Amino acid sequence: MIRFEHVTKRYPDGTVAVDDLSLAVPRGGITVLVGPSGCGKTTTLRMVNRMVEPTEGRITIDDDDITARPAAELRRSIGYVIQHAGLFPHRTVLANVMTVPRLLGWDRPRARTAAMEAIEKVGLTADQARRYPAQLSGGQQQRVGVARALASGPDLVLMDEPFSAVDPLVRADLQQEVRRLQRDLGITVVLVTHDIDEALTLGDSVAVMRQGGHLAQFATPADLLAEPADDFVASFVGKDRGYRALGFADVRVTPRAERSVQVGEQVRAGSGWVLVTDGSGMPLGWVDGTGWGGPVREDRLHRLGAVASPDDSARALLDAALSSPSGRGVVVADGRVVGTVTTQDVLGGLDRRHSVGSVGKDAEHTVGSVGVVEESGRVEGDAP
Amino acid sequence: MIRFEHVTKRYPDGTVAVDDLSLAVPRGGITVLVGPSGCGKTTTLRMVNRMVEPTEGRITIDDDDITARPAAELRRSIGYVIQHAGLFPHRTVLANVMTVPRLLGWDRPRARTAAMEAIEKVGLTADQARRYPAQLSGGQQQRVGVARALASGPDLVLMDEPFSAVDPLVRADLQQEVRRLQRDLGITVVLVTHDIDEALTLGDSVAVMRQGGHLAQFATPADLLAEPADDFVASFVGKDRGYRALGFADVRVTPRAERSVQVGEQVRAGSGWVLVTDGSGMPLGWVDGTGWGGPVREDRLHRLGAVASPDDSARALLDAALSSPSGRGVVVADGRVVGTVTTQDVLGGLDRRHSVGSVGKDAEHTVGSVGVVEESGRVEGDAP
Amino acid sequence: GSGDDPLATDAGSPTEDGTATSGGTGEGEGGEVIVGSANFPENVLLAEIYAAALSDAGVEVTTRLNIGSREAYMAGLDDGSIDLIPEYTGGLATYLNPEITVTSSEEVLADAQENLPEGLQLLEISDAEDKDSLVVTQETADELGVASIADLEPHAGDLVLGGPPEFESRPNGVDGLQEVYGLEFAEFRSLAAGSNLTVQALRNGQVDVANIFSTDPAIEENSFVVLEDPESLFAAQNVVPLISSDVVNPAVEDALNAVSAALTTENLTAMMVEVVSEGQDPAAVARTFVDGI
Amino acid sequence: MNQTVLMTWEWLTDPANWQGRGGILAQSLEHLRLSFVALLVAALIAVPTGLWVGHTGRLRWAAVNLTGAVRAIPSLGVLFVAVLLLLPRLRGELAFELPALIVLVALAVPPILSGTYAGVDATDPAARDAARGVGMTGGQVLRQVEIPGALPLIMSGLRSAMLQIIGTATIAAIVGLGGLGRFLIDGQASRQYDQMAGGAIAVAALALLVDQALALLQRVVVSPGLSSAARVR
Amino acid sequence: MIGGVAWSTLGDLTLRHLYLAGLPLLIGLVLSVPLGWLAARVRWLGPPLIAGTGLMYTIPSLALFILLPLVLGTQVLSDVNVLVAMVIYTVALLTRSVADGFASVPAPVRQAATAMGYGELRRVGAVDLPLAIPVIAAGLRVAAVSNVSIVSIAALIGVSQLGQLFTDGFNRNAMGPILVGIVACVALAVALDALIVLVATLLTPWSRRRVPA
Ligand SMILES: Nc1ncnc2c1ncn2[C@@H]1O[C@H](COP(=O)(O)OP(=O)(O)OP(=O)(O)O)[C@@H](O)[C@H]1O
Ligand SMILES: Nc1ncnc2c1ncn2[C@@H]1O[C@H](COP(=O)(O)OP(=O)(O)OP(=O)(O)O)[C@@H](O)[C@H]1O
Ligand SMILES: [Mg+2]
Ligand SMILES: [Mg+2]
Repeated sequence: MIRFEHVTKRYPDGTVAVDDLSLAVPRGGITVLVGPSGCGKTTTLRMVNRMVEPTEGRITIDDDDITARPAAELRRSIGYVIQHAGLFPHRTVLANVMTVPRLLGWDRPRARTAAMEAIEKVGLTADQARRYPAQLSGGQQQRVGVARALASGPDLVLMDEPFSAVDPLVRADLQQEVRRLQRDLGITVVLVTHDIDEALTLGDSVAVMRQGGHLAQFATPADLLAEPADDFVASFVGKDRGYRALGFADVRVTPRAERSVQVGEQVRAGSGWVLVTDGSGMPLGWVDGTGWGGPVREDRLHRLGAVASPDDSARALLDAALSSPSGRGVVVADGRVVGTVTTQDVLGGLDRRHSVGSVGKDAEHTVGSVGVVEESGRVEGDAP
Repeated sequence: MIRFEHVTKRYPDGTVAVDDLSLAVPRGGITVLVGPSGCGKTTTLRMVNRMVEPTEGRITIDDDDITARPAAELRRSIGYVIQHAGLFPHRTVLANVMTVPRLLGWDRPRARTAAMEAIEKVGLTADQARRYPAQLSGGQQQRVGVARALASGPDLVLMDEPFSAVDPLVRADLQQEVRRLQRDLGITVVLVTHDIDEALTLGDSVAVMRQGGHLAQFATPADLLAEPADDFVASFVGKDRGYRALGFADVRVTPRAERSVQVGEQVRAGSGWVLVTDGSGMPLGWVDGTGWGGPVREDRLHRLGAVASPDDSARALLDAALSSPSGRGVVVADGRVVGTVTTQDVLGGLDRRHSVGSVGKDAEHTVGSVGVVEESGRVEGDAP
Repeated sequence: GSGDDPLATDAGSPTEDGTATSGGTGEGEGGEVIVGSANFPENVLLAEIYAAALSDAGVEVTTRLNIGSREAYMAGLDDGSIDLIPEYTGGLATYLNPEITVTSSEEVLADAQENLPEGLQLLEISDAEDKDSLVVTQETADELGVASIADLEPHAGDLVLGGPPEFESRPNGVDGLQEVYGLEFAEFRSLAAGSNLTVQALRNGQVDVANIFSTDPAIEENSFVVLEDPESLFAAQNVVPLISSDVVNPAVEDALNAVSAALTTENLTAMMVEVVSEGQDPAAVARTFVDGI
Repeated sequence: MNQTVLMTWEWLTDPANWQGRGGILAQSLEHLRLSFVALLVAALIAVPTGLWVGHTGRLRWAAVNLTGAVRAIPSLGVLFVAVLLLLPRLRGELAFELPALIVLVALAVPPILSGTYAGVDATDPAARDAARGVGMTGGQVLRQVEIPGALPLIMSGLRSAMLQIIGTATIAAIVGLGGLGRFLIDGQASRQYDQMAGGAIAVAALALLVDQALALLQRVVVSPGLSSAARVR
Repeated sequence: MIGGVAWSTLGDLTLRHLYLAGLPLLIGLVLSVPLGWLAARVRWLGPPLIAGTGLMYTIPSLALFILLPLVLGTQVLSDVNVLVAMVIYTVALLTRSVADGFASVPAPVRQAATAMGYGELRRVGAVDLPLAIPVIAAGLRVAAVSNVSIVSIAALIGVSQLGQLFTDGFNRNAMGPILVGIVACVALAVALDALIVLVATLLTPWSRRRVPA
């Protein structure tokens, strides 16, 4: 959809922010540009809607050169979300969101309807629509920023560190929201972040950039973890690479049946760790029947540990096993225990295909869940 | 050392920032207060040096009520470090660091010597000592903040989100620095953060606080991961609890000997994954000898994956195995390969004691490496 | 005293100023004299002449010029801000005694002397005369056929009178015109920025009748017509030094009397032409005059 | 001094001083008329200039230094120069009024100008960036984002200009114009302190009144989203 | 001579002007610091204090010059009247600046100072005041320029300074002295302004070099 062809940006002061970048951003899905501070992510993103004009090279969207249209017109057709939202403080939330529709010349009722729809989509209420940005929390403001970018129904939305100013819990919320919106609306999102975790969580494909505006690697998250192109990417991707790669690996592990008791029932001493459920089969915790026996009481319960569902990734299943006091991770479907898995079960499930380390590679075809990744994997670029 | 006895802080506008807190912060080591935004961490910390006066209750340091001395005098005896360092922009680094010694009435040469020592301790140069704060990077400024808190040699240093404004790489550096200083000087550090990872990395003991100024749990990091006191703590500690708990578990796994080749040597087809080292035994990568054979060339190398050392935690060893393309994690001592471990080796090493899930519990006695944790575990507090 | 004032400079320089706070200058300073002036050029010139003469006589002098109206500088004389000022007999007499009825030079002088407040005295009067007058432009005079103030009676209701603000409330100002000549002007335009403004306003037609001094060179320059004053509303106005008794001593008295003896309406008018029409520095003009005494 | 206070009070409360052609009411109206004309002219000069400087960022240096220098020009001197130059050239009331207006406009331009460009400057850069990013043209950015954003500072520039105008409009009385300055000038000439003090109080009161009115106007024209009060959640 | 004004006269008048405008600036500054500090520090006192001092600025200068002798019991032509009036205007302008200056001190810096064991007053002197200098200096610049302009009005009451050239020139229908006076006033204001900038720069060495070496 968006194609950078040997694009270079040199600022008037001589800084080369982007250096001979060639990159094809696939249609649909979320493409993330990630890299350390100052590596040229923002510059790259802003060249797409001509907030920055390239010094050399060419950028096309759907094979049309972006310089073919007046910049303002191009920008109206592309959603744009930035850090701190950049809302107009003197306008109500509704008026903010109506901006682009109005610029496009829609009449007031139509713009209003579109805006209200967008506001609802991002999870804000009609009451909040009447407020001014200053009367909202940071996370809500960021939602308004997203709504403003979506109101006129663009195919393409650019986001520049949209979540970095909100606190971690809100951020996780917003990430999910953007993921959901992208799926529901079938739009293409290009997102800039310096947070590799965010990139791996959100991106269908991830472009890792390096100081000086070089593209270091363009790949799926699984590939980045499994096969970082060089030391820079490997260290940028960070520690726990192997463990995190499990997140992109799905294993078919059949949970073993697990005997369970209910509160009040007897546990015999020497029966080891016993799972406790309620009447409906919902897991409550474990009791340690190693050296103790008797009727199960609430205060005897140990915490469950993380709970996984049967089609969770290897990562979730492994963590369930690791965090369970019994060493057996509880697998739950529809709120009811379906069995437990051990670490061996999970890792064995992986081992059946080649080796653990190449999980990412093998899993490649199962990733990019939505949106066909037209040109993922390593593409023409300046990666070594 | 510091004891909160039923301390409550109600601000004039009625906000209850801290609610009936009872907590004994042990002497020595780093105690971390962690919790979501607005839960009262800062308020708790500031009551220690009387920047905030409690509404109810009593705080003692070494059994002396802190209200026994004039506030300014008390404060001079306690180091204090905050986000953005709060340096005096109008004073040079040296003058900044000399502040407390001068307030204590030390003469200029003595204050200067002490300040220069503190500046060196935090890794800054004499040249940097002459500059103004604005002429330093964010990370260096934060170091100055630490030096300023240490200059007069206090037993107790309070830190309020000291690293949250610096970028992740610098932050990791600073964390190590603080850890080292605390050990070298044998001081007590009380540190506030909202980042649970930081809390778990740095803390000898961690107090998790909850909205409304309640203490949710006070425990070692291993305990927090293994036995979160309630759902709030469990969700705050976050996902991958089981996996992260492995970070506090040390296993004795004997690496298996691993055959290795050097670049240029022959690999036979069908020999599976083969480790490649240089002449000195330093690991370079893996070659896939499953369906291929021939002389090993650089461009045939697959990346190593994470590398562990023999006395790393179970987490590091497991990750080495998981991230290795061969499924065998490379273990290196003094830069030379000593062998490899598989996931089974690591998890098996754990399994030998009870079960994986109780790692945290068993490991308790091996944690809190420095400073005797006088009263860790769940203490008198309002945790359920 | 002025000795502490870093900005007080020696006597003799023309426009320098004395100290801010010297209370009763005469006593403390052994004869320093502060010469004040009203805020019109002729008075400034006269003050400079007094200052030059005193300075020649070896008296220490400072000047405070452009103080304002008589009401203003009389307060200054009273509280010791100034010691000496060039006065006009008629104006002073009327100020001191609004009920005055006499108009001849001698009577006026006697009346003024009688009503002088304690501590002030008048030295010898000069022949130089400069009285208030009402003037109109030549065109107005021709059009209305007026030559005297009394002739204005039928036209006053259509005319705008201009002059300094104090003219409006003085007994021999607007009120006097009404009482003595029965003139009720359409408007009084209060022009506070000095006689030049009044002259300009008259010339330019913003006012029809103007109160200016009889020695003002502008009268001749613009061919203004000075209206006669048959009822002697404007009393005789001889220039006279009004001085605080504290600073009077033979040297001072001799110097000022010598000035009064030398001053005439003619040479005063001539000097005014130099100052106002030719734009010369009043201090320089004063110096030349005093040197010629 | 006590006596002056008493006399001033009497002067101020004497209905005779309020009515008629030269009364406080009439002079207040005249004062206001002159002041508003001056403010309007100054705003017509300064606001567009300030918007241009703020929007383009060009000639900022010149604007800063020029406004500083203009502030330093003494009003009395300008008044006299203007009178000397204009009185012979103009007829009627305008001959007095124009010099006074020149003084007042010169006085009012710097605060309005600097308020305006500072206001445009103070617009949240993120909002300005977003405005361009959603496809606004330069003019649309100015009209829809920068001007509304600058309004609080433009208004405070206007208010501080108006305070100075009203205070300084008193010197119009020196050249024979009406307004509350009459009480000061005439009072000074005849040493009527009650009238002077009364006039001064009237000027201060008028200034306050107008300032409050402008504050009210500010509340109406400035978006509630920009006032700090809105921040309370 | 320049424009019909003797150089010595111009010099004297300029010095007088400087004295009448500059001394009150210093006194006003000294008075505004505690007032501004109170306004910034005591929450309920801030708005009325700033509004109150600001109100004084609305009193016409001519009235103040003439009425002050009645209040102070000074001589009508005394410089004190002008000096006091100018102090009042200076305080009227500066109190807000000083309050803004104190408010501009970053809270973390102030808290760090307190946490380090500074007493309130000592902290104000050692930390708050130096950091408020840029904002206070900005206010002082406005006050200086405004003082120079207002002082010239005192020519109407016979207190001599550069404004005397205006009345003098006007009375004699001579443009020269007026223009000389205006230029001298502007020059004096610009010089005072530059002096304040210079002193402020000297007093804030930390704000000069920002670029890390
Ligand atoms: N307008 C500009 N003029 C000159 N240099 C610029 C300009 N904008 C950015 N740069 C420089 O270009 C480089 C890339 O900047 P860019 O903002 O694209 O980086 P980034 O990856 O978005 O960084 P960050 O994570 O800090 O936002 C940096 O070195 C930056 O300093
Ligand atoms: N001076 C104050 N007056 C009134 N309420 C206050 C004051 N300071 C803090 N609070 C409130 O007290 C509660 C606890 O504040 P505190 O600053 O201790 O939280 P925190 O845990 O440090 O939060 P953060 O992570 O955001 O720094 C919050 O609700 C806060 O709004
Ligand atoms: Mg960026
Ligand atoms: Mg805090």
